Amino acid sequence: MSKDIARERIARRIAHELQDGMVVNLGIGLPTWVANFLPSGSEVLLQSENGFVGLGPAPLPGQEDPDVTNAGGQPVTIVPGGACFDSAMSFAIIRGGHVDVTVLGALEVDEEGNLANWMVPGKMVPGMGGAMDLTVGARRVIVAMEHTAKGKPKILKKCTLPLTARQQVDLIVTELAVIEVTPQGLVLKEIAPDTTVAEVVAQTEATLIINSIKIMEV
Amino acid sequence: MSKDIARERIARRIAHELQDGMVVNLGIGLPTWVANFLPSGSEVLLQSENGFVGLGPAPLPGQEDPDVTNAGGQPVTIVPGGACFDSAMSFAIIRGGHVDVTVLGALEVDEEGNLANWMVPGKMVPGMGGAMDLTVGARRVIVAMEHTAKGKPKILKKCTLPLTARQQVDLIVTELAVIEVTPQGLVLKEIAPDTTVAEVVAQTEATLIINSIKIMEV
Amino acid sequence: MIKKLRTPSEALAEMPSGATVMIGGFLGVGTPETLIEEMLRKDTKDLTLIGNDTGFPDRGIGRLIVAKRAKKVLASHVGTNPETGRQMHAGETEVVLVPQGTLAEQVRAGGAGLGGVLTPTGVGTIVEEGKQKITVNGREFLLEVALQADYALIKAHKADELGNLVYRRATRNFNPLMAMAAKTVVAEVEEIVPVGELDPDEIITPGLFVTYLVKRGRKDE
Amino acid sequence: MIKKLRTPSEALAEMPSGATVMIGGFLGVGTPETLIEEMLRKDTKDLTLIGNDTGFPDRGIGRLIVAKRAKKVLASHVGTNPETGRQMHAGETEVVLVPQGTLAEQVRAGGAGLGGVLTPTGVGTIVEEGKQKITVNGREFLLEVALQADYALIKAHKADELGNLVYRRATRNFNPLMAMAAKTVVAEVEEIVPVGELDPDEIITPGLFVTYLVKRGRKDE
Repeated sequence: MSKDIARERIARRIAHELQDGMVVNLGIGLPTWVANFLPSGSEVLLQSENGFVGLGPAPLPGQEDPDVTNAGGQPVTIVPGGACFDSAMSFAIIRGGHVDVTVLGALEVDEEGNLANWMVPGKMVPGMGGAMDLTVGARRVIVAMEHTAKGKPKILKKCTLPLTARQQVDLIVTELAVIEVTPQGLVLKEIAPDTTVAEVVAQTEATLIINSIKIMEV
Repeated sequence: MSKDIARERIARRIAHELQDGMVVNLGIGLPTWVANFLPSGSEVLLQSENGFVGLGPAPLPGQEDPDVTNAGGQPVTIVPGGACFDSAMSFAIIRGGHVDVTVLGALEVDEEGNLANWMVPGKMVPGMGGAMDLTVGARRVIVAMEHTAKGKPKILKKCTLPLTARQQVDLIVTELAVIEVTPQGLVLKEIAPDTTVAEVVAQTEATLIINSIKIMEV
Repeated sequence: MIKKLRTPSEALAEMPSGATVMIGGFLGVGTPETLIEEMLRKDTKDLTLIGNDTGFPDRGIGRLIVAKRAKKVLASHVGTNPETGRQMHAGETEVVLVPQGTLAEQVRAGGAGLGGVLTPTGVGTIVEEGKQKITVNGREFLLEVALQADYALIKAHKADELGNLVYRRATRNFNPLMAMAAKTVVAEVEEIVPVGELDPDEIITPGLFVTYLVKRGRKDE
Repeated sequence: MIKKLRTPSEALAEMPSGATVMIGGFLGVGTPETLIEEMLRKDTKDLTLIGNDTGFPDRGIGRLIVAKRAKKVLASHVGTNPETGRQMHAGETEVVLVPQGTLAEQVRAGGAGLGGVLTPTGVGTIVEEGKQKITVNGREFLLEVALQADYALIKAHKADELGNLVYRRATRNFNPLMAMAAKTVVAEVEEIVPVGELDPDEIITPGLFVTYLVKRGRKDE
């Protein structure tokens, strides 16, 4: 499966988790794609941690406003009813539990719902930006990531990289599976139509609890 | 001396301490009078802890705006260039050292610069309102009060009432004297033209350090 | 669009006795009087009320005190309502006096997901009793913990239909802070305008904090 | 009226080497580029810079990093400026990475006279190293202490002559917070209007925080 098809599938599946009236923060990269798969007329309210709520689609070429960018620095728009604020208010919204769902990428996730996505010691240290606050503060944390990296599992028994947050992940969506984090461990809820439970288990280092399984809508 | 003349004298003297560009918070009661004695064209900026800076004079009768009141609930005005904010910002300004001078009334002040002005146990417990934050946060704390209460000294060796703040008072102005609080104790700086050093000392329980003394401008 | 407009009785229908309720305003300026009216009409009691002050006997939070609806009150000042002092001294109502700036930060912290803040205010006074003292860079601070509530009843000037709020002049005070710190937030407003009419830069309280809108002066049929 | 308008070189004339400088902006959006230009022109060095991020090599705070003016940087993100990472790994510049919401609260606390705040962010991660952990109502928080600076260089949209500021859209970010937390606050603005033209309700940063105003794009003769 091409990377783009995998990513589109993940974003499309996560869009089903978002309902009208929810306040949602989409991380940079793959999570941003989720917005493209919301039904038209959707009333999901997107929060942009650089300082506003009511994040709208990219502007038409030539209509960019340099003062209106998303947390990745790209030109965006603000929908009618949007509101701007400073960084203290932005993170009061995030940390204070006023964001219903955050969708974040990950380098590693583990059986306890631990998440690592901000540094690889000695290699890549971009900084956590808003990710630690989002993971701790949002009511529901959905990880959007490809199931493996260069063939190696990313869903582990225990994260090896420095954590972004401890025990905060609620749901993991990959191109192969939808996995829920529960106090008992990781529960495999859905698998993609073009895979098998055995393949998902093979590509996952963590133990998966398997009861009833649905086929993922892709 | 009548109460009103005493109070006018105190207010008038304190007005000399305030310079253009200073941010000043005047407490309820006597301290409020200080504004009446600022020179015309004064650029002292008055902060009102209920939520704005640029406190102006009382409106003309019939021109009251119910949304524009001071911290005592009286109708006031906002001068051009004034700005409104919430209570967190109001006290960020106060606690954060952005108020140059606060003028507060007192029940008792003592040699260490301790102040008591918010309760008399078992009798009067109105609450501290903003007084504790103002006393701790303002760069300079001026106490405006009559020298005695029913003939009993209010400037004491040690406060007997519950404190508003510890060691925060910088200057005490009464109808009889101007007294500076220093690490060495209370220094008598000025006396009123119609009193004597002996009389001030007699009406003060605290020890006064006396070097050179000026006559208070009244 | 998810409709937020309610009548006062609809907005407060589920408020139980024993609830913790934050109420905006400063000596009644910026207090949601229509919502207080509705609370008086209902038989909700044993409330814990959090507000800057207890207003006057006939205005603001004071009306709830006079009607003996509070078992506990947190406020910075109760001097303008003698009935609060009477109930406090008679042991009928528990009154906790909190420095105004501390109360503002405690409410803000509750809304912002902070556990509390360190303030120098109250050090060396009876306010420090029972509180943890923490020294930072050689200076003593009191740890004041976050406050949250079941309800925040606030007053704004204008709302749009999404609940975005703007305030006018000195009525802002505790209202935007309380809007962040409660499970159910009911905003009483003078005027409701269509979505898009408020500029994103002028909105003080984003609509995501607001559960219901009630028009000031609105009576239930 | 006390005049606040200055040229860039007048506004920063007294900034010494070794100063702690907060700079507003988010990936260069809302960063005072004219003031950064002036810092590059001066030979100020060994600075401690505090900002959300280090921008890009040719934009925002990043230009000061490339010019090696910082001995220490506090930021939430440095990924868009590879030079920051290089200096960090080479041990040339000390880089302290701070969660964005924590940094916002630390700056705000510095401005608000608080000693610090308790945040749940970073608990159980390397961010907690060396910090005090405090339990409130059974939940663990990190004590994050207040930050203050010698200078805050901020960017606003409009100012009046008293220094009252309004911001536009996503340029607000850290600017109003930093305006509270420094001894000298220099605001770079697009436009300066007469006193009274801004409505008191629309002002975000009251002029009392602002030491000097500099017109964006203004060059010294």
